[in-house]
Amino acid sequence: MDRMLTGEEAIRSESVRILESGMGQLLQLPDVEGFREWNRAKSKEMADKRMTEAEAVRRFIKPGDYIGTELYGTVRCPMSLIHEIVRQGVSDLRVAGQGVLDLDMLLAASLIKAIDLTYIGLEVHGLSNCLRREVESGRVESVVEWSNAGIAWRFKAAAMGVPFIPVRSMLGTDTLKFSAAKVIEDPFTGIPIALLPALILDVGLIHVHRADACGNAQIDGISGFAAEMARASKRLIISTEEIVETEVIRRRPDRTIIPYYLVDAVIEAPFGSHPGEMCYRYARDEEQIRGWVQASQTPETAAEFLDKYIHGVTDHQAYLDLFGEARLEALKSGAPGREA
Amino acid sequence: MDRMLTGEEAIRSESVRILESGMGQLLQLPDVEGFREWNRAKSKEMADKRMTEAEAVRRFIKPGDYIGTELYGTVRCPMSLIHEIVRQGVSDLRVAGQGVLDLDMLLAASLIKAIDLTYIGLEVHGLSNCLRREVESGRVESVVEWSNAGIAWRFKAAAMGVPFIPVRSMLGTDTLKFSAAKVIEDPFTGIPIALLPALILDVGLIHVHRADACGNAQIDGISGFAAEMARASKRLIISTEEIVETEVIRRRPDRTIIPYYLVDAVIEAPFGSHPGEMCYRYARDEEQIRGWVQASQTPETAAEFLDKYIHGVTDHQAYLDLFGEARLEALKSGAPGREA
Amino acid sequence: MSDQPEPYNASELLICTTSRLMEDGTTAFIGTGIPMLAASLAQKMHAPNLVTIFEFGGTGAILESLPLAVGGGCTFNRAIAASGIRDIVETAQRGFVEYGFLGGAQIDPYGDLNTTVIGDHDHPKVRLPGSGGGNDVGSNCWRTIAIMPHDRRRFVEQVDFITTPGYLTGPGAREAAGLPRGTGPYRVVTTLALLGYHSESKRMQLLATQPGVSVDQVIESTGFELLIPEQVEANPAPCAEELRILREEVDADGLYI
Amino acid sequence: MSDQPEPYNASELLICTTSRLMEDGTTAFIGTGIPMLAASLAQKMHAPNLVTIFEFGGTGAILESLPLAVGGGCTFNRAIAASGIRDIVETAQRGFVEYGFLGGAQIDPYGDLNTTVIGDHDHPKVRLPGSGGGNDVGSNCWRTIAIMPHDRRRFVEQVDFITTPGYLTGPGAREAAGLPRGTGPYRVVTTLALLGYHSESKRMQLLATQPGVSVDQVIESTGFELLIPEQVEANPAPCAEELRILREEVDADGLYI
Repeated sequence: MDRMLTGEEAIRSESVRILESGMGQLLQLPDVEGFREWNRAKSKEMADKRMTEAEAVRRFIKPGDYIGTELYGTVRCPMSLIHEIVRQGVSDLRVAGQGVLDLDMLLAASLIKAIDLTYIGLEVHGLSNCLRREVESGRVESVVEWSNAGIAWRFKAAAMGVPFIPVRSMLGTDTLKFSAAKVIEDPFTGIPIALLPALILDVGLIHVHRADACGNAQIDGISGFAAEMARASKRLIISTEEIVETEVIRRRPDRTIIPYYLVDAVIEAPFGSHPGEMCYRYARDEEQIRGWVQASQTPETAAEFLDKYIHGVTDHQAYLDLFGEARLEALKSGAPGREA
Repeated sequence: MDRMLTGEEAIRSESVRILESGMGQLLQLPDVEGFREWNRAKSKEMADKRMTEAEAVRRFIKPGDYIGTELYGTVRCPMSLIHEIVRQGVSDLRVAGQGVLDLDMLLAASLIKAIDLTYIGLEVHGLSNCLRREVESGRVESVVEWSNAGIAWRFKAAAMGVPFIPVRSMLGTDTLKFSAAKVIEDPFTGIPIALLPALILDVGLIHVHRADACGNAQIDGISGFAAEMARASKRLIISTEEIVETEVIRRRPDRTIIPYYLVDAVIEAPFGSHPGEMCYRYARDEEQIRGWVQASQTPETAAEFLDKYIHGVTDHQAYLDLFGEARLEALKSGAPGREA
Repeated sequence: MSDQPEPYNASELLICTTSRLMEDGTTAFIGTGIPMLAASLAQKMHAPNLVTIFEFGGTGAILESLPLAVGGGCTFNRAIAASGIRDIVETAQRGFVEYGFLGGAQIDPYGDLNTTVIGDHDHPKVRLPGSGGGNDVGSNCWRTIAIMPHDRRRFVEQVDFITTPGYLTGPGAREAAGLPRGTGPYRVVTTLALLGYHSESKRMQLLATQPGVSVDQVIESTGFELLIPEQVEANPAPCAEELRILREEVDADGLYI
Repeated sequence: MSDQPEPYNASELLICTTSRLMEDGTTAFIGTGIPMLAASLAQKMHAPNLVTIFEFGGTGAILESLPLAVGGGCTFNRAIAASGIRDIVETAQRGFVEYGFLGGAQIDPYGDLNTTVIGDHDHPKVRLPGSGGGNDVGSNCWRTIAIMPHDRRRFVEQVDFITTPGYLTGPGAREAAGLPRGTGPYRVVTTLALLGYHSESKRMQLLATQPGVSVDQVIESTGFELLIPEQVEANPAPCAEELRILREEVDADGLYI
């Protein structure tokens, strides 16, 4: 009965207490009104948005932008776009991570200034040396802490068009203390609830199984936080294993996770997640990943790796050519297909 | 700049103002802790849960329960379950509506005591006479107002396991004043935000395209608010056009909207949405709907209708027999199928 | 073709007037009935890139047949996405939906709409259906367009219940309530007139009369003081091409017209 | 078969000890590595109805191969549902997930875990990966099980940073912070011992020693005062059947063991 009495008291009260405010920096303001204006101005035309990685990065990502990648570890990560950002050296980026190889590359190239961080590491291969170097040296100026779901929920708040979302993660911890979340007393039941501020991205990067030229995109298997992040991005760059006719989308509209009007650029990028995996399409290239794990251990070897695989090639196709048909085919046969 | 200064002020403050509290009754408490305990105790076994409508209603719906149906108007509405509730005369129900034929039948049978109401009417056929009679007479004791999305969001809050969800609908209106929502000053930006309390159902009723015997369920086409309501229900009764092998589910896990562990009963109910439609399966039976629109005009004719189509038949199959194969086949051919 | 304008009924007039308000290349939140027919007509006349958004999940459908229910199969026929109600309303909430269409039993000078009760809420004279998606549309779409029969019982000084927000009590009231900035009522389409709102006072004003209707008739059929600008346009009648498409293509089965 | 117990390595010991904690017919939030192997082993040994839940969307997969990534295809191999991260963590948040498995660089007597920094947050000596899903699991699952190498640098009186909540500062602290009632750390599986928490004080206590390990060894390897009950069990060694399944079926390719 106790808790419900507290609820009754809460109902009669005229304010709710803020129990705690995280002291982490709010790297991007939850400006839902500005986001509305932006979304209103976006073209709603079903135009052909196909372009190269180079054009998309040049047109849509500026130094200092707040960007995000959608992925699950090394899986379905937009690596061909990440490579191009490194190639063009877009600097002073602020990022949301969850990240494995993607953010590691950006860190290796010293392109990141601030991080809303949940996890940056190499999964089974251990700590990220690049994260260590960039953060411990102070080159990354601001690190704000969140949980994995916390970042996804923050995207969801932006996707909903509201400035915050209530959750029960992060309470009582230093993770909250070093975040920009707030804790209030729930006005209905009296229990403490964490409010996470909406996270609106300047640019979102998502790799998908198939999309049409306008950006209507579908993903097979688990969908991570693609739906939320797509809807939280002011500009959205989609790379896709395959471009399909719009009619393919129209036959299965219930498979569409990202409608075209969210999308600014569509890049055809087979093996776009390499060396990570893409379910039903290809397995991860463990040899290449181990290569990076080794190379990332010192700044010098990391730079050599970037020189060889990014700066040394002009584009994604040239990158793939470094590996050759046979190896790529082997990765394909390593992934179980999808039964009809 | 003004608004962001307000935001800065908000950041420094130690409480947030409650700007308004709806004076509608909270028909069901947003007891997220009790809901957690309930969900913990639910069996996680992949057991065969097939049963008849009669058994499901008898076992899982008690007088006074708070129930909800998922649907879009007359579309994909769990009518065979509604008929059985009327047949068994489960009384004093509290309901969430959005409702067309479903809630109309329960109102016609005077089984409803309180409503969290967003829309009860007959769509193109106009006002609900049953709603008018039951509410204007005071037989429905409490009517609390919400918007359509408001109810879906309230389910979403319950599905998230949090006591409320922030939205920008309902502000400034009598809809809010006669709801149980609250308005607070957002602690991040200072703008007013409506908080809708989580809505946890005692029993949810959802009709789907296919499910296995354990309750893993898939829906084709739009999915309304099925995902949210399924996750907001303490007990969940699924009726399905078709029972499939679990292997069918396992081949396309990304199509599953309702995982089995949410489900208490699975009822095989072909034409379970009749006289409403089921996309890709059958069209709506406009003749029968017009029959109800006519019959519902007076208590006497409404009672005759219930006698004929509900009390006069033993179960859903006997109900379908009233219409005959030919008519049902015609409804099937009236719905465009789904291309492979 | 004769010089005589083709005859049309009240529904056809409302549909054609509404249709002309729908711009190409923008998004519209579509309810069943008149908005659906107007959108279909607009797509075939001047707005092939009008993106239709239906409350229960259909986006970008090709409007080949007409639904009798808000979630009918035609609302996502060959659509580019079929999701659910939250996805749709959240899309509106974050500013993606330009137009929303509404109806109501009562409307006041600020465009506030009542679809909840006539009389007192707890002891109503007439219990109406409730908000439905109306409040969500009126709160979150940029520009809302009401479609109403025009008489003094419906156009009232004060609605019995504000179900869906117009400009509420006047200038600044929406923003003060927390509703998204820059949103609000835009037009009212009736059988007698096309109406808008004064940019400062936010009160309803006459923009154009429907064919054969006088300004006085509009004033007399309105239960509150209507702003009458110096210039009142005469709304052109539905043209032959609009009526042909409407009757032969949009609603060939005569479900609505 | 000889009477000599079969030899096994540290990973195999951790996997088998963890596996035995997994009850049949319940749900477990599974990370890559040891929890995944333990779940697969449990399904084959005593818990065929253990429902595996992976953070990025896989529910009820048949664990036929082992993932190197948290969202690898095998995490939803023949699963009953493949959704996304919010659906999974919200499922935990509303109480559906019984067990969660965690690791960390440091753990304190109340089971609080650090995976964020060694040293000061803003000027760290070692920057660790961050919370990942750890905080979500530790906040929302009913019973969390930590799996750790056992030494004094890891078992510390005070962690440098509470990434993931254990019992925080002691009895009542989780509830006061607003964390779901009745949740908290349940077991710690190490190479030296199986540990639990005192029901009143919420401090870590020894439950059983691993084969060949003495109570004193455990005490010496722990950087804080460990509660030692009257009765300390001896944890049985991995049995031949467990090791056979682990080596021949669960991780036939030797990815982890």
